Amino acid sequence: MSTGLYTQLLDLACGAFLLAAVIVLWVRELTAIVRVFALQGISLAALAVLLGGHEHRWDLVGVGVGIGLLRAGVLPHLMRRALAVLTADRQRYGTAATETRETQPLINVAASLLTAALLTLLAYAVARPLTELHPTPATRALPVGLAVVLIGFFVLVTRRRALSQVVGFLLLDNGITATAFLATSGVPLIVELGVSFDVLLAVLVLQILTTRMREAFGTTDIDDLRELHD
Amino acid sequence: MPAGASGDHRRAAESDGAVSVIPAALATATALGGAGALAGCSLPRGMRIPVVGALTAGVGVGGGAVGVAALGGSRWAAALPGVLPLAGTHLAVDALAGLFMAIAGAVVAAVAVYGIGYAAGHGPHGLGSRTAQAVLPLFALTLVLVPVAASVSTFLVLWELMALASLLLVLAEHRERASVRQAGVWYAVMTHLGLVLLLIGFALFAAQAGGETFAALRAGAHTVSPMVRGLVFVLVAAAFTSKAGAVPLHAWLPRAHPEAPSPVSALMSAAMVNLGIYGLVRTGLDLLGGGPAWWWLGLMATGGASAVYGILQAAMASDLKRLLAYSTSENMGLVLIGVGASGLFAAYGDRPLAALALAAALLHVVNHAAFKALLFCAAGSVLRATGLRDLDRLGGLRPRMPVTAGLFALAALGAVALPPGNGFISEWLLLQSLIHGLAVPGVAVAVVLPLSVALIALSAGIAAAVFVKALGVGFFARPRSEQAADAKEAPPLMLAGMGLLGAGCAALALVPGLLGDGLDRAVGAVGLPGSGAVAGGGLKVRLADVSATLSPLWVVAALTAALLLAVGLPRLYGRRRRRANARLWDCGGGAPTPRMAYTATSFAEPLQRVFDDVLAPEQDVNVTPVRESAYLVERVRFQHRVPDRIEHRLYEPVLRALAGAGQASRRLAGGSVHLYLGYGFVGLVVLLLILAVGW
Amino acid sequence: MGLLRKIRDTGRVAEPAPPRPEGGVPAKARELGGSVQVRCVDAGSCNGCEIEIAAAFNPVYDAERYGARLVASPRHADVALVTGPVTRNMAQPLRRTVAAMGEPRLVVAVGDCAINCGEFAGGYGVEGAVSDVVPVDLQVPGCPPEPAEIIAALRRVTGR
Amino acid sequence: MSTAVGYTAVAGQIVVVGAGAPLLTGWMRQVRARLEGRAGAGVLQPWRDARKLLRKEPISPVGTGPAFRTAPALLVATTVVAAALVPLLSTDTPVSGHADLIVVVALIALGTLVLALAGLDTGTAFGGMGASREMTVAALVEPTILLSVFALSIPAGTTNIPAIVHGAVDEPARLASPAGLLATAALAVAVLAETGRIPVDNPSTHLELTMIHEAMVLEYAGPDLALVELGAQMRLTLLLGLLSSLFVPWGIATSPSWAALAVALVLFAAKLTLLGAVLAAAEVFWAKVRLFRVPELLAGSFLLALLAVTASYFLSGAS
Repeated sequence: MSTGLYTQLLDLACGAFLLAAVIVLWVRELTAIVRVFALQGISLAALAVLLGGHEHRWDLVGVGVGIGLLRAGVLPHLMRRALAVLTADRQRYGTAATETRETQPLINVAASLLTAALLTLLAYAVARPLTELHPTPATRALPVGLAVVLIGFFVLVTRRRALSQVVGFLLLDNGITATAFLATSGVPLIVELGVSFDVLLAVLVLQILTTRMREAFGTTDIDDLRELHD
Repeated sequence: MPAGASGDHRRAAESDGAVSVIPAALATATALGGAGALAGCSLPRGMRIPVVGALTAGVGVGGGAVGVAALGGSRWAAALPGVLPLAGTHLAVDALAGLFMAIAGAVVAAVAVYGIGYAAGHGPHGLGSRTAQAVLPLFALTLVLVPVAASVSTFLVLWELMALASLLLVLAEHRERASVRQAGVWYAVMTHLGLVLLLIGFALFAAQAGGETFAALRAGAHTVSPMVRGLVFVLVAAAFTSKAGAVPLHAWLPRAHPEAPSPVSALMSAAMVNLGIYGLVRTGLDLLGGGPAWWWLGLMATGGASAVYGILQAAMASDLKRLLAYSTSENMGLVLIGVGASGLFAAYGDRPLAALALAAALLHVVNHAAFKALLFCAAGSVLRATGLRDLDRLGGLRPRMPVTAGLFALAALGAVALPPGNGFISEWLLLQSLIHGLAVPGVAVAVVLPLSVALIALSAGIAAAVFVKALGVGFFARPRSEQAADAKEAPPLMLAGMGLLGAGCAALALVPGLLGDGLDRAVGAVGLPGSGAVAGGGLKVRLADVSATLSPLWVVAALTAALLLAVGLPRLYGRRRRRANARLWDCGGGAPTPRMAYTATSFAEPLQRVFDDVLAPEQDVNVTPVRESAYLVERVRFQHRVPDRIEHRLYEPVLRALAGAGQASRRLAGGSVHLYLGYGFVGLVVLLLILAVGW
Repeated sequence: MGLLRKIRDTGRVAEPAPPRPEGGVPAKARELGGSVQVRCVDAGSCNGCEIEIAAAFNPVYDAERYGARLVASPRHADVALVTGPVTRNMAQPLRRTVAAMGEPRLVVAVGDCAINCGEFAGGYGVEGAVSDVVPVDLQVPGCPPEPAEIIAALRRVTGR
Repeated sequence: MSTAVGYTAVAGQIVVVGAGAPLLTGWMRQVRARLEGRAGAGVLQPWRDARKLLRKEPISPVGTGPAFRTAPALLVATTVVAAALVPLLSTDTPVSGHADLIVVVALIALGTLVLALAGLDTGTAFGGMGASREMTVAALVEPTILLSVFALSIPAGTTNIPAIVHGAVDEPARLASPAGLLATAALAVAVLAETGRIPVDNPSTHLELTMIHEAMVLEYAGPDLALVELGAQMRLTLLLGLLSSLFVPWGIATSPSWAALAVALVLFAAKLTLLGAVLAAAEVFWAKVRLFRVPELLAGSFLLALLAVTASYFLSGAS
């Protein structure tokens, strides 16, 4: 693979990766958010495979494929199932729409998009010294990973639905993984496996929590958790 | 009296041997200003206004001549040791000073002509009064003279004279409206706070640099420690940006400009605020010789905030002159972005780009002066004809005041920064300098420049909405009040003054190249290489690996040709039917009344909703039910206000704290003489203690 | 994706165009040359005719294929489709609507009520038929007229 | 010889945009009609409409002045000048040195502004409403457009459109980069907003309260209306053409030869036909968003543009 083409493809994968995070902020429909998240998983996998292919590290390619399966396959599937359970339950009361849409985030969509713009700039500014240490096409894309971490955190902070919180958490994790790939050309296999396992566990826990919440409050608006305080 | 005093020393100035017209023109301007002040004091009312107006116009012409000469390449400097006690007076004219003098002179001359017509129609008070007419020439004179100052003391004296003169003029109509007095208090307090900051900053600078003339400061600047330089810049920049009306120290501007008589508003908005920019460029880039990036980033942030916040407030304003005042804030913000970018590029070592950014900023100062003076004068004509500033009650002025409306439209075209207006040219240049700035390495640059471009674009977009509102609601459609319906066109002298300004706008829009060399020299005066960006009939940006061109004249010609095409071609084809007049389509109901038309407030409503989070409008609905039943409504009162939020959040706490401190200090004053003497004694002892410990 | 499948499955629903209606193009309409903008005026109708007019512009009848288009303002319109007996409150607005249209302009009275007040003839709130208020160029009888008949009238105006 | 070709190219651009605009609109309506199961009025219908409107009687509503009267011609004029400047057929024209992309954007904004003033000049409620909304949308579109311009001009080192297009033809990789794609997406949203298409505005609505653009022109009749409609159609054609020139620049003549010009003409028509069909099809699937959701859309496109700038600077461009 020629360097030029490699750089192009890497940039493209990074662009898609970042764009997916932005679109998560943009759309309200939870099913669409899950779909976009799956796309982000694919671009992350592509990133890993590209890096591995370029440096002839086949374990990295393996990790990439694994990540692809987990983040574009398993996790979205789990989330979709959770969503399906939610809507099936709610269909009876005719309030399915309110439960499957992020209707009223704490910060409105336009403002969160502008915030995301600033966060991206911040990520670029912060990552600049790191990039200059060792400028390769991969490290040059480092800010993208960092930006996704920040955006994921932002989603976690501002969204109300438990499921979008899960997505926020996963964005955060995707961002960390991407940063690791880009900065060091991949974490050791065993660490990646451990992290992925943790993530899976976390999602399962959150799913259980969501189900419990729904049973307790009839909604997954996490603002209702405040009631626990009383 | 300054006029007489410098008259005595005219010979001292000439003896410096300058062969240019500068000293002569300066002396003439000063003499005319003094004569104008005397005439304003002494002449009877009938003669006072035309004589003072003519003399003031002379001041403007004289100052403008100096400016043009300086832009043409002449330089002049003189020291008049006897004029001011202690320090003496130092004067110098270079191209940078010349540019601002030329602007001030041109604006003063045109506005003075306009002012004759304006003041004549007023009662015994206001602009026609003895005080106002005596102060007006002095104000004009200080506007022209401030850039000539070449030492700290001279500068500060002229600066303060200018502030005092403008304050008196702002207060001219204080008998007619209580709000004038309030505006005067705000203006007085803020301008003097600015003076204090300037005083501290310059005193510090002069002490460290070892001399108070500008030459000494320039020479000694590099010996000053970076921390002190930074402190000096912050202090001075705070004062100068406040004078320029930049957020957050803008609070005086939207009060003082609308409440002043319109010619004075025009002078303040088109000439006085510029001097804030002048001071900033002079001190920051020239005397201090540039500085680290954070100075300029701060300046750009201030500029960006002013640009967007100012134009948003303008979009919400329904008072025509308040709208124009906020638009001044916006334009000065744009200029500050340019000045900041220039300093930033210089800090990173890209001097040609720095020159380009500064040229763009200075060109915008020129353009802004031209269209803003015209806008304020046109607003003044409207005010004089209708007594109204409230856009919600104006309307229908186009057929009643066609010349004023046309000139307002011309100026508004400049203000919206679209071709073929003059504002577009400078904003284009500014955008070019920012877009090409990415070649400068540095994270700060890469983050700040795109944001600056976005802010400029947003402010330009909203500016378009603002001036569509001002023109469309204020001048078009049908009158919304009796006063507007009875409006008459302004008298010829006012139209003449406005016509001069309009010609200036058109010239700047069509052949900005006329300014080219002068602009380069002005940029060169702060030690940057001339950019040659503005030359001939077009604008060229040609740096190491970038280029872009714009020829305004061609754009206008092409637009005209296309317009003829668009009008002509359909006529060739279409069967010529006579144009029919019909009533407005009213959906079949009765004829729509002016009350149904969109007002300025309703026009701005969508924008207000979009920027809800920034503007935080206040709404209040009071429903009064009839006595018998809570369900029957007798009256609904709806109140809507868009307060200046920065003022609300920033100034009110400070004012409250000050008031609290005042209350507390009152407690100290118990009325007992012993107590007061005791304070004095304690103070003395403490002072001695400090001295004893310190030395 | 559901919509895409639906579009593919449904295909074309517009019925084949019937032959040109009889009766020539009115003299005034010759200049229009295959383009007619239509403004509907409900002068007091029971809304039966409105439903049929709406049907005439649906995909099945598709009046637009003959060059007719509904517009929002009488200034843009060439033809006023007037329905219902003209009530007292609507007489003046109807006159104004027609006056607001630029020349050449046509008025088409749609439905029996518009032609001769139909069921509502002599009602206390009825001013009269459309032709009593504004000059009428074409008439579409029926209570309500079928979409095909409305289209036939419009086709006579567009000449297509 | 070369200047003759250049001037022909400019004239050709103007004629193509002027004469092709109604055809493009007709084509888009036809595509839409087919997707809705209709037969459609034919591609030529907008030309028939224009011909009829030109023959009709011009009307000046009482109380309106020169602003109302001249706005349609000015709208068309600004678009014509912009059409001359954008390299739709050839990058090698004698006029391209006089102005750049910023001027084109500003000329289009000028057209919007002129029409908004005309809307206010009528003094009707709808005219004011349309003007107010149009200016709001226009103000919010501006940052997106200029940032996209910024992003595009970074690799080219200039805002001159022929130079940008030329660079893209020489170096196609520039277009497939994240910066290029993001800028395309951002500019596409901005174009939809500027031309008043779904999801920002519905050009075929009859409901005054939902109108943006249409509300301003409710008072126009006859030849004035023909110019207004032609102007709107030309703007759509021009902006789609600009999009295609910037992002699918292949085929545009880069040298002064008659053959290249002919090829460019054919390819331009093909590109626009395709773009128009895509847009029309997309409009079948989309709904108009609520007016106060439009800022969301524009904030999104602004973000895309900003990302494009940062991407082109950080990823591959500067370092």
